[in-house]
Amino acid sequence: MNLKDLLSPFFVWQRAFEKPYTSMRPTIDRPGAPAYRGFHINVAETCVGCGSCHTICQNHAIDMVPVEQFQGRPGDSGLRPRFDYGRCCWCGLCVDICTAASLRMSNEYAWITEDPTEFHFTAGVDDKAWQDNEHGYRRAEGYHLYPPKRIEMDMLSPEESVQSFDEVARGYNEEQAKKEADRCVECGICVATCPAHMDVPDYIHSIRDGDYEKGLQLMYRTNPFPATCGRICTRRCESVCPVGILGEPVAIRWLKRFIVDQVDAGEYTRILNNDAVVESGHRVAIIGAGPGGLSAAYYLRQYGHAVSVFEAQASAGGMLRYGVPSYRLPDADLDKDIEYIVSLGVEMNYNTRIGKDISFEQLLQDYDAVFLSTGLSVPSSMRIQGEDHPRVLSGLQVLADVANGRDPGIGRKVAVIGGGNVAMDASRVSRRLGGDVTILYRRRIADMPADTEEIHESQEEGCTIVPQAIPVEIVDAADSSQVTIKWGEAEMVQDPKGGRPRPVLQEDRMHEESYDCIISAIGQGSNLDYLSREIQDQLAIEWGKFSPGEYQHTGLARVFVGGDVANRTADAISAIEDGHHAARGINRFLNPDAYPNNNTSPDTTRSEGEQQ
Amino acid sequence: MNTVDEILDYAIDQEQQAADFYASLAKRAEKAGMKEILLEFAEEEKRHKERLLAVKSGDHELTPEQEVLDLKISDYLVEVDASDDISYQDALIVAMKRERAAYELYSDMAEKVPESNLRQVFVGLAKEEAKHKLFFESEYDERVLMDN
Amino acid sequence: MIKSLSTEDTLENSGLSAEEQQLFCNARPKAYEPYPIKAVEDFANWARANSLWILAFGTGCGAIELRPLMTARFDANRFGVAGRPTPRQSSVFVIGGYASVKTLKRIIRSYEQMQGPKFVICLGICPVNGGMYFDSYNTINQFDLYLPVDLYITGCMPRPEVLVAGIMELQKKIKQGRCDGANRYVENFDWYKANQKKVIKNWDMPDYNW
Amino acid sequence: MNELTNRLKVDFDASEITERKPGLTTLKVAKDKAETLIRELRDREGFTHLNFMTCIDYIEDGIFTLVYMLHNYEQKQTLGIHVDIGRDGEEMVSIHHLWAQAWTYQRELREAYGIRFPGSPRLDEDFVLEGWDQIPPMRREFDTQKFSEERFGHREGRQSEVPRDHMKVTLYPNRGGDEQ
Amino acid sequence: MTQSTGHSASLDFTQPEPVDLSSGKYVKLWQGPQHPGITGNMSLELVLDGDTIIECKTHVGYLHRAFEKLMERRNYIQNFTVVCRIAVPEPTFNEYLYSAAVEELSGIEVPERAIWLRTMNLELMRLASFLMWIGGISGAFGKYTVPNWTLAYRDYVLDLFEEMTGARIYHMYIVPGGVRAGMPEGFEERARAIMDGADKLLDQIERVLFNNVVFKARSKGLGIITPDMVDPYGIVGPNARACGFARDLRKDEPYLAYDQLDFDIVTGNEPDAYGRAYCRLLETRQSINLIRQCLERTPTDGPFQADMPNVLHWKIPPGETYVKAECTRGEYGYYMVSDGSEYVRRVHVRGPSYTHAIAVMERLAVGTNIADIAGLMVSLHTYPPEIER
Repeated sequence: MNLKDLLSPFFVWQRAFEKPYTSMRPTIDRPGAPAYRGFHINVAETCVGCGSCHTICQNHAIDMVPVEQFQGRPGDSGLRPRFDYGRCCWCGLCVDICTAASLRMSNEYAWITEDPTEFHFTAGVDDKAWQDNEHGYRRAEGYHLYPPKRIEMDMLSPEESVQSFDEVARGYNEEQAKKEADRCVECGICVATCPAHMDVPDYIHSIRDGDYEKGLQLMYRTNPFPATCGRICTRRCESVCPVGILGEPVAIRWLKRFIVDQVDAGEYTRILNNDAVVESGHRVAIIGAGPGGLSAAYYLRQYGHAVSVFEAQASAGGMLRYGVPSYRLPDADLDKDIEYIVSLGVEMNYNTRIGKDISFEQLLQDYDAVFLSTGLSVPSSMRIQGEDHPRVLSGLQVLADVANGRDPGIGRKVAVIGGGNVAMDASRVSRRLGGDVTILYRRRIADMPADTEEIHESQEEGCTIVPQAIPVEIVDAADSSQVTIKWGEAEMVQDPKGGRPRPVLQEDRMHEESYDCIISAIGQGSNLDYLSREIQDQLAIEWGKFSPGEYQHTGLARVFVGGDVANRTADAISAIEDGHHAARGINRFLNPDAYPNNNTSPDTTRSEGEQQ
Repeated sequence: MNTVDEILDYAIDQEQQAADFYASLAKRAEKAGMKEILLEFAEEEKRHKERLLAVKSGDHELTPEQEVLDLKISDYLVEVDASDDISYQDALIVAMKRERAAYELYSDMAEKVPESNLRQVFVGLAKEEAKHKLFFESEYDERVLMDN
Repeated sequence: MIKSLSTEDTLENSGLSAEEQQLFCNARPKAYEPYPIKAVEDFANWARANSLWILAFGTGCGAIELRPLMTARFDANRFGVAGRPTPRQSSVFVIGGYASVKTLKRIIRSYEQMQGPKFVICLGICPVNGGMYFDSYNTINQFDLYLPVDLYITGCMPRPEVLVAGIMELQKKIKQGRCDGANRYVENFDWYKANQKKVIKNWDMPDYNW
Repeated sequence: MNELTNRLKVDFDASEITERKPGLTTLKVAKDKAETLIRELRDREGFTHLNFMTCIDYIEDGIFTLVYMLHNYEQKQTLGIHVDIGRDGEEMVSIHHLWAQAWTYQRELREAYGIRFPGSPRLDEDFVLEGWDQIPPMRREFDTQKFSEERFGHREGRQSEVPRDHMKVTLYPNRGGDEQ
Repeated sequence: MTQSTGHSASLDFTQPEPVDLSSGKYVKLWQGPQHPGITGNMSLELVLDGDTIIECKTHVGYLHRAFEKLMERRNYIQNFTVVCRIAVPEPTFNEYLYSAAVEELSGIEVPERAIWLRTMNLELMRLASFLMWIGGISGAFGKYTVPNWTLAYRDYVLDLFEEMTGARIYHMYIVPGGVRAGMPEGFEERARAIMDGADKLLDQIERVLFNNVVFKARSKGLGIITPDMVDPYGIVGPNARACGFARDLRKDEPYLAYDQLDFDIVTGNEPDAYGRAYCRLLETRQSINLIRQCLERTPTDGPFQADMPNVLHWKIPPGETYVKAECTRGEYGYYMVSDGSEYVRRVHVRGPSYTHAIAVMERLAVGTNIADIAGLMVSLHTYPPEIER
């Protein structure tokens, strides 16, 4: 012991002259740090209720509860997270996973109460003092708990692709598919949005498990055209995929295709095991062998009803075969779907036109129920001067010619009018036939109803898109093998009543150009001439389309309708769902005992509201 | 037509004629669903008539100064016949063309009459017809040119 | 659900040997009777509120924020808060988050040894609804089933600042004469005991400790 | 390290020798050779540090894999020794005489898995649990959540919906793949 | 100076025969869990002869939350929030080791910036923990001034954590794949200022506490760990370094960025409570120095997270690994076995207190005066939750 040691405690006094540590008003002076993980804030408007926060919460602190004002919004489950502050540990994983970036945290941290049942609140819905707090934790830039970018699909280069009708998208390999499947957060919002309500998260899950047979089974529950839809579906599912809010949506379509590509057609019978069907003895006629008709045929066979399909063309597939070019949907893949459906014992009557080869009344007499899905087969007319010029072709005709192996005779310099998928298809087909393609579209490129991918790919393949070009007149060209189109530039004008801006022709900016041919692809209409006037009246037709009841039934008992001719969306997946749902309706109608609350009778037409 | 009332009576009569035209067309319509649509057009014309009647009785005023959007869709479409198997597209074209003709008529009249009061009435009526034209053109733009 | 106090006056202290039974008070707990004159009771409450002595028993991770609370930066002493090593001198029991079954047994004994009026503050989420350990086989999920609670402070962990706020809240509550946790324990004694014995399987201690 | 593992392969029938990463190797030996092997590693090979001792429950194979993690400070090598024993009441040779903390581990394993180590001191004393009346909790067949719910309960007022099911019920009750 | 003693065969670990209490000569005393002289929530069962301890048994389990069981029920990302609760004073080590184990098993490469941020976090954590410990040892020997300083100062370090990670205690910052955010703006200056203050504080503490005659008198010669005990008892960290073993995982098997940092292993030659305390004081200074180096060298841009799979259904290939790091108490390790599923098969958390608080404590306590038991316990720097988990 020395003197220093004895004195050392007295150095404590030094501290008396230092700045004190003590915080004078701790509750007021010390807010949480700017990035503090305090109480939760949810921007309920932005939130889509995907429930990823609920899934990731290891404390089961988050409930998903229905909130009135968010019910039925597209791409929104109508649920919002409700927090239990008797569970939450403020880890912020919910914020990190939030697909819509609607969830974050404030830097508030004080909540004191006597009642332990108080600690629940629905963030962003219940009024909480911290809802507008600007500080607090939010996910840092560049920090992700799932890959935001999708796995690139191998594509033929544009230079290669225009050389042939080979399929452009080459499909995922196993590793790519598993990686892409991994991005799914399994919220199931896509299931509600898909017209056919396919079990998307489940079959994506089966890819992760490598169990493609199960994936196929899952897909056939709601869609007997997986190979087709895996290629050309309009994939509304992807447009609502929450992963796509901040990144790119999961490539649901390519994953569907991947599953089908893994399974050999010869295995279908074993995997899908449809042998166990018990024949019901009922007979159903289906008019039109497109996706709607064949989908109905598939599910009617599942119920055990005998099915006869009547098709005017020489083979099945409808618009899928004659309207979709083979570089998007190779015939072999379409046949894979169709042949399996037909193999279930569906009687196919090709080259049979109703009203000509057999009358509709005859069908009604011979069968217990009839399903109509005759699609939209008549090209719309532009109704401009000179439209009947011989060098003006319809897009549908060009596509059908190519599908049938005929030369549509388009020449070299081609103008395509329209901005839908048919226009894109016609343009890209023309490119493959050696044409030099200009697409004239009356609105902006962003307004084009065609798939953005289609637009992009057609541009890549060398098609020139001239937007805001309104065709005004078609006249003879100087060269008799050509045709001249007069078109004018359009200004987009906001309609005071709202809606999308409308193009207005600018007469002072007119153009004139000659082409070898003009392909008009501005839409299609239905042809219902095979139905007599009386029957048409009973079927309730509006705007050239049917408006069926809840179970696709019409005002005429035993007649069900579906497909493009009966819905607004006019795409394959809607037609497939129409067929599936009509099959349900027909089954209910044919088995009234099993469904006491039957609502497939004509009385209930439209009473349940139009289908979405 | 020298007084406002006379002009209005003429216009009202025109609207009634249009309504009758669609109603008779509806009777003959063959295509599925067209009957309802044409009756709907007739109703629309009746609404136009009601409006003009309201103007005449002073419950409503014409708005000659109002700017009405001209989509110019009907300008370049071919004339179609109001045949029995008229399609929806053609029915709209017929309607647009009729409204266009009426618009042009009133506009011409407005230029010809010297009296500014009457001129204002004609301009107001022309604007009214322009609105009707816009209604059908919007409908055409929306439904027929949906994919375009 | 809550059974009223049974009429029996004494406890059996079942499970203890006769020899050990003699070591413990066998009487049931008594409820606190406020002073008949309101002004006196108010004065007493004022005094109680300003000398909250916390039992030094870090039952869980919440203890980590109690230390900063007691030391220079947050200096709880100025609010009349002090830490005491023994339950006999303490009036506030701070439950620091989760309570394992083994600790719960000690918490109950410590609580019963505390002299009234006594108050319980639960820190964090775990005593409310299990918190992080809602599925653990060794931690209880709702503390108020076993002992009466006067105040809950949520957070994981609650910061010292909010502990200060909690103590102020408790003071307010005491001054209003609303802190009746200890009396609730007495009134529903059998219910609490039944709950305690449901989870504490080796009940080798007296039913009531003081 | 290769030299050593090769020797262990010959002398102790060590199998499944795997280099998990540089400096960490695991191997498996039979139960009756484990104690000798560990003692030899400690006394002759410089593996003087017992990092820990634990158990993995392979309920599907009906075995417990005991893991002894030994460390050699000189060579900076860690050796994990796996020993498989049956799940049902099988005993294991105690190593409490080799390291002072080994009996604590064995006491823990007895309590958490029900493995007995004859001769290990204070083996049957409670370690972390008290008054435990269920099967040893770390065994995989013990469902801790179910137990917690039954014994401790949860506060009421919680109810959650699954987005997908909620949307089906509210938006398309008669459609989708369920009705077949 | 790596000094391997080999294993002394002469050391006897057999448990002593229980003392016969019925003689009336001895008294049994329970210390804890409700006792101010106990670190954390644990208890000692002491048998006393007068005021000398002749038998000591450690009882743990008061904080048992069954982490290893719970982790088998949660997926890989969910576990990351759970692990930090295993050790309240040093949650970051759990976060780091858990993440490192997951990354090793799944083959994820952590970006450079995240490595530096992690290193800095671990050192800040060591600093905070040491500050609290110094307060603890001072309090255990009856000197209550120093805890007031160190705990308040530790709070400044916690402020740094709060700013950087968003939380004071459970940071949940080091996540499998990287870290959750970069350094906030102006963090470096604030951190440097706090480091400078800490240096000054440590000088004062050294003068006031380590020169203090009472502290010296009570801690010197208390709880001597002889070198031949080190390996048989599994003693690690400052407890081993205080008796001359130059073992430090940061140097011996460098992880993160430690191989790029400039520091020397602290060793002492007084294997008693005082020596251990002094060793830790030096290590606190070392941590401050390392934090300064980290502040200088941590990249300010670039990614701080590796490319991650979707964590909601993250499967990790089968395998096992053992990762360890040097926490304030020594070797802290995570042993992880995955079986290819979304859930971990087994995690074993190895905390240094496992042996320090039980085997070592029970041996060192014998013969110690009851008044020094708190000091002895703190000097071993035991922390119960990492024993029972």
